[in-house]
Amino acid sequence: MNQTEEKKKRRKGGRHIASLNLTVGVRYLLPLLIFLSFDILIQGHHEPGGGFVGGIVAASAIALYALSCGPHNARKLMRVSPRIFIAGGLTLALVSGCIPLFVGAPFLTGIWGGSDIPVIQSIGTPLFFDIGVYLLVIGVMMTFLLTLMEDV
Amino acid sequence: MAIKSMKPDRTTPLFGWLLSLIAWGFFFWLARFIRPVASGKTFLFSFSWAPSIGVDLSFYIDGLSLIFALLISGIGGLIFIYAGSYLSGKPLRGRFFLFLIAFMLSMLGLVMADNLILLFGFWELTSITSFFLIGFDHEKEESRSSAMQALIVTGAGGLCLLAGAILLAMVGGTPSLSELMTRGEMVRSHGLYLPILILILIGAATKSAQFPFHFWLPNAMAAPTPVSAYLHSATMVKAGVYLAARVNPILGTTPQWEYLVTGMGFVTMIIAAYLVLISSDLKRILAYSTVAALGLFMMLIGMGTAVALKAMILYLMAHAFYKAALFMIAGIIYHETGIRDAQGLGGLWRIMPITGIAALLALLSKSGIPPFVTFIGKEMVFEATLDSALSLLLTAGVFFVSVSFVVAAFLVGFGPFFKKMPDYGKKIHEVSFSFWIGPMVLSVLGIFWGIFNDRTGRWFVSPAASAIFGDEVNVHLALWHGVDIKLLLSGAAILLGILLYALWGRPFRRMIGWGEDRRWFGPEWGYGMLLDFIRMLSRWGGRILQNGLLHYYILFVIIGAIGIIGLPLLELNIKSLFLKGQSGTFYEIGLVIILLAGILQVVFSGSRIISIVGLGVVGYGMALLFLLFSAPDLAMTQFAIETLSVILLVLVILHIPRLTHHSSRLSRRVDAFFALSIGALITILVLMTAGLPEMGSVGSYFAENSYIKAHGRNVVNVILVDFRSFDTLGEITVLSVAAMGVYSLLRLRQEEKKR
Amino acid sequence: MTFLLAVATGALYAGGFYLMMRRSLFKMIMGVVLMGHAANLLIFTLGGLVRGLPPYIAEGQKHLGEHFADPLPQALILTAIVIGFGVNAFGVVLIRRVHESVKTGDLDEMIETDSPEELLK
Amino acid sequence: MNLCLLFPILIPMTTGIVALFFWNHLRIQRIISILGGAGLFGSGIYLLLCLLDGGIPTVQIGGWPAPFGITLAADPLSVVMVLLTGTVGLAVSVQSLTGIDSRREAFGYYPLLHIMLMGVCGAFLTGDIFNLFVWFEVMLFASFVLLELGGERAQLEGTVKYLALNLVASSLFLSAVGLLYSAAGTLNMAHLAQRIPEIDHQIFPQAMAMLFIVAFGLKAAIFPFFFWLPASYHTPPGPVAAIFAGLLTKVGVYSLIRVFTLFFPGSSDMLLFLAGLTLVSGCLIALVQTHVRRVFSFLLVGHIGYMIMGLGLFTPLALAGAIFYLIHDIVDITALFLISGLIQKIAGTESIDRIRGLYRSHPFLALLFLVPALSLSGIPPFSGFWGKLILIRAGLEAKAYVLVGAGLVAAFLTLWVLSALWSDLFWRPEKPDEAAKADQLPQEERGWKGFGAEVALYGPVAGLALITLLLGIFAEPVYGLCRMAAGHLLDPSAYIGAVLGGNP
Repeated sequence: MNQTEEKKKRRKGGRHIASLNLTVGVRYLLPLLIFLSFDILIQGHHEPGGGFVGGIVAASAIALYALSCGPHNARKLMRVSPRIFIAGGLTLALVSGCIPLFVGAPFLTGIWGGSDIPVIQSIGTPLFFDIGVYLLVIGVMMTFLLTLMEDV
Repeated sequence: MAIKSMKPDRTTPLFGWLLSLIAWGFFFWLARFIRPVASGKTFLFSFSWAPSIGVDLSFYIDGLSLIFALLISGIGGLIFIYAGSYLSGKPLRGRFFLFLIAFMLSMLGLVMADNLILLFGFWELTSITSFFLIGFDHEKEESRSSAMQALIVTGAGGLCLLAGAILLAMVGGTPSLSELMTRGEMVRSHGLYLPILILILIGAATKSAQFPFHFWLPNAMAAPTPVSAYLHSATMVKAGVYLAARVNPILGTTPQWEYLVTGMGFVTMIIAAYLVLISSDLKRILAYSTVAALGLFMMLIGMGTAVALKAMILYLMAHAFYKAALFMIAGIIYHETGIRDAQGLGGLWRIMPITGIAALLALLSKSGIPPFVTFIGKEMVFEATLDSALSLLLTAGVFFVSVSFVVAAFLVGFGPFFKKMPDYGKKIHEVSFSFWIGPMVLSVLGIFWGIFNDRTGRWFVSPAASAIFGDEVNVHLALWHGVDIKLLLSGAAILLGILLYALWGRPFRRMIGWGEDRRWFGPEWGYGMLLDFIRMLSRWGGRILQNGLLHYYILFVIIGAIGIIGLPLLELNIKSLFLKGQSGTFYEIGLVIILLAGILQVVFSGSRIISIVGLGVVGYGMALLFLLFSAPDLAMTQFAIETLSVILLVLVILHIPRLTHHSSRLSRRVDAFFALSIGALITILVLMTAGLPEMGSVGSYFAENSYIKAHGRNVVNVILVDFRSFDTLGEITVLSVAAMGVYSLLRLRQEEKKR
Repeated sequence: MTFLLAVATGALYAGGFYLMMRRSLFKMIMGVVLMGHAANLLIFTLGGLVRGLPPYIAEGQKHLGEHFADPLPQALILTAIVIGFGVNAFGVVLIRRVHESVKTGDLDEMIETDSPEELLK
Repeated sequence: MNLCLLFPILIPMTTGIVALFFWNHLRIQRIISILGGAGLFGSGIYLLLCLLDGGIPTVQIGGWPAPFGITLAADPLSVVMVLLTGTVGLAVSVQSLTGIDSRREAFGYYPLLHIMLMGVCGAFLTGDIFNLFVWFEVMLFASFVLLELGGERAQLEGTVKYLALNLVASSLFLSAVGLLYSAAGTLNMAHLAQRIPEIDHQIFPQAMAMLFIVAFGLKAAIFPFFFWLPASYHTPPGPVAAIFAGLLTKVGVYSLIRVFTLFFPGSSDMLLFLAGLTLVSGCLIALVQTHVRRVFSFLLVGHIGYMIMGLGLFTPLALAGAIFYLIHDIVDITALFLISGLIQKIAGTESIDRIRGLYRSHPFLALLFLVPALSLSGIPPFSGFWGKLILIRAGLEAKAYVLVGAGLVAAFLTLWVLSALWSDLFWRPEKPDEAAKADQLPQEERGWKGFGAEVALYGPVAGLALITLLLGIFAEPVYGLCRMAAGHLLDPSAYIGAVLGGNP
């Protein structure tokens, strides 16, 4: 009886390390890491990085949060299920590939508009494609980690 | 229980009559060709099907195909009527009729096909339909195994025929039989003549139950009697004879042909005639006598003289009639009494006189008594054998066969009606009209033909024999030739047959019967052994190859890969591999050594944690290599992923207990040997490739255009999201699938636990 | 250096294959991971080893200089690494699941699906 | 710009993604799945029309000229394969409605199914060797998950073996791509076809050819590499196994054909040798199996040998025969595996010892079994007859008598195996108590009842059976298409020209 209750409890909270220091640290670290991941994503076109690595960094940030505050809270933080991230990422990539079809260019052709934008320099469909990858990687990694953490 | 209810069933007999109309339709359509064909005309109907594969729906009507087609449709009509009564009340009879019609159509197609491949197609269809017909009483083990046996034997022969037919069409330059008949000389002088001959003869021999393939036919008697009467006496088993006759103008007249075909026929005939004498089951007796007759036909075709061919056709027609009639009578007897053993029957004359009359007529026909057409046939057979080179041997053989035919005829047509009546334990009636009409018509026709022998000769025998002979054959049939040696032989055979019948009984059979219960030396035993051997091979192959052990699977794959890839490498000049290339710096070499050490650690560590650490070393080592050799993006990704992988491994795997069982030392050494071999093989491949001259890679295009056309300075990233973004699209799909996989692996189990 | 890396590639393959032939599920999955590395290293080695010239177009330039590391193999490896990660993650979870369901980590005991006993009948 | 090339990839992908969004709404997922299957089938027909209309359609993805970007191209072989993928995909997605239990449906069955179809179509259409690898992986991953989905013990065990051996294949394939890129400096298959003959080395091309035999041979399940297939294909539900059996090995065969016509043209003794062994070993081992779907699995392996035989002979007739057989095999094997799923549903088991009496209790099933079984045995007028006929004739013309012998032995064993199976499953009388059990099972398992459910269960099989009959009856036009495809393969200049579009 006791055991099952404990299991239930653990299930609700999932496996996590309940340390105050860590929790506080992560709270501050999280936005920083997310920002960093964005930077890696955007800079990726010109410097090392890109959607994939960016996604991993972001996922690590959320994973740290999950580790300290529990997977349940991590899910809350993400607001939507990781599955939606995956589907959304795929959709974004697909749509960015399909946009050129409407201007008569082949699938996945890069369409660029507006140059000399600060930081990213120029904006185009490959960027959206990369953002799709970024979102998908977050979704995939979080699916791995959260299901594993919630697995009793 | 095959017969579920014996309620009177009026619909099925009527159904039989209706279906027979299909057969009659064909019969009368074909009958219109009798006169033109007799006057030497041939007809070719051709419809395009798959001309570029060399298969057309082309049908050829000459004397030979016409006589077969008439027999098939004519007897088919009677069989439908008979089957309607025979099967009334039995379950699944609708499907039976369906298969019977399919069979008849295939058989008609077979004998009329002009295209060799088409002929083969119909040949296979007759095998398949006969499978279903033999296995009609499918709830009986015997029916199922007999159906399988017939299919396996004729199927194997059919495949030989296919190869032979394709070769023949290749050698002759056309798949059309009618055209091939004019190119016989060309085929016979070709180097592939003998293989073609043997392949086609195997096909014919299996279908026509020639020795050593004869055993399936008596076993096929498990089929309902209409099937035995139709397929196994009148039509299908004659397909092999038909084929041999059909290809006679193409393949015949050579010494090989004569030896093979005559020899095969002779041996078959003798063995089957002997087996007739020692059997007592009515249907088996008839089956063996059919085999003997088939052997006789083959022998006559092999002899190939005009008189032999005439005799063959005449006898074949007569045989179709009386044998079908006798089968039907045996079926009636079995249907009414439930007994098929000749020894347990008698006294039926008084109960079923009409059937008795039909039986008597068929008996006389089979025995070769004038004025039946069989008499003329037998005379001609003797004439042919007496003319041949081996006259004494062949004549003696035919004489023996004639005797056994007489015995068989009396066993089936006389004994059950005129011997003393045993106690059947139930009331037996004369059968209905649609039951006896078939055998009666066939028996009466036997006399009819004998009397109107002139027409028979002109209309049927002459055109058919001419078609086989490949030249005009004149036929003058007559019942009376004066007293000569042929007549004496015929008479002696009949008398001896009656004498043997009188002696026939248990003691007699015991005296001569050392074959029936000692089958172990016969071909059926060989067939069983062969099948068992193949099954054993199959089991053995399964045990060796598909043994369930992943270890062996991978080992086989490695050995296969080494054998396949290594073969061309045998010619490689090993020295050419060790050339040029920059040497590594100190830390690079150190890195490779660390990498190798990591591999060794993963491979040989007994502790799982240390293995995982070793794997980490390999992974981070790879990342460092990437970093050293100008691939920071790779290094970054590898680094991130390696970290995640190690975390995953630790999280997921550590609570799997360590395995304490190990493979044997020998097995480890063997594995190590092959693993190292394939490793070496790949090293050689890499070195070989590295030594190839530069060819200019498409990579430089990306270097040129990455910034100008794709607005990115990180060329690798630009390749990923632009130049080759299609790959990336696939890659992210893979990742999402992996996520779904992990999710379902872990969650679907939880559902299971809840239940 | 090419020679050494070719040997390392061969060693990764050999180690991977050897581990996949072990009885333990755990070792098998380690073998899978090694084999993934092997193919990557092979492509990398053959892509041409260039030191210190990553394929980035410097600020102000329009294309890469004379010498540079071929970016295409790197892109291929990147794709392969990611796919390989998917393999590893799935494989690791799979063997854990197999272990739970079959109650053993011994591959030699997992012959139910094509068991010789079934064939012996 | 050719949309017709993109639809076969984008339609299943979109279907998969939309189904992913509707994860918790099974009813919607089902509708989407059917629409996606029909769409894929339609796109296959559209592609065929495109091909017949104006030569080989190509797309340079991303607008980057070949050989730098990735090119999609559809020569007749690719078109035929995509069309068949659509056919099989539609059949399987319809049968999945009742053939897959709702637990599996709830864990992403439909997205996975369509993503797998996307991978298969991608593999058939791509003109880039690394891209082919990527599509292989898409297909492979989806198949891993589909195989394990449900988490039954046998499934998991099967997945382990399937995964291990297929990853070996992937790794070798990837290595082969690396070696080729290093030697020839390009990934575009048409470009490679031009450059490989220029490689100045006496052994390299042969060694590469052998490496591809191993890598693709593992996927195609030819002789010493087929172990994963019979170890795993009998574990998942019928529709899943059917689509695996129908399509996945054929992707391996397709790739072998592609590689051996483009890169290493000419007759290959090694392929002939392996083809002979595959034919005999597969069909032979099928003989003593005691599980319906394992019988089919081994037959599937054996019959791969016919296609490899055609490829190895490398005459116009042989290649056309191989393609004809490929078409036949996809339709036929899918039908047989779907039937095995039906038998499983009806009898609650696939153990041959325990199933009996279906001839009387399920006559329609018997008919449905009969058609593909006869076709596989090579009985006219079904499609298998023609494939076998052409290949045997090609073998005889090439004087490959031993191989023809192997082909005939395989045909004979197939006939034997299937007739024995028929005799056991359909003809043996049922035992009364078991009959009662067999009658109860389906009602319990099946959620959706009534006429619609029956149509969804039997309709796809009937459709495929009809196709195998029609392929045989209309052998002439089908063979014409095969000859056209073989012509393109034997003389790939049209393909190369279309892909490279005038570029170097």
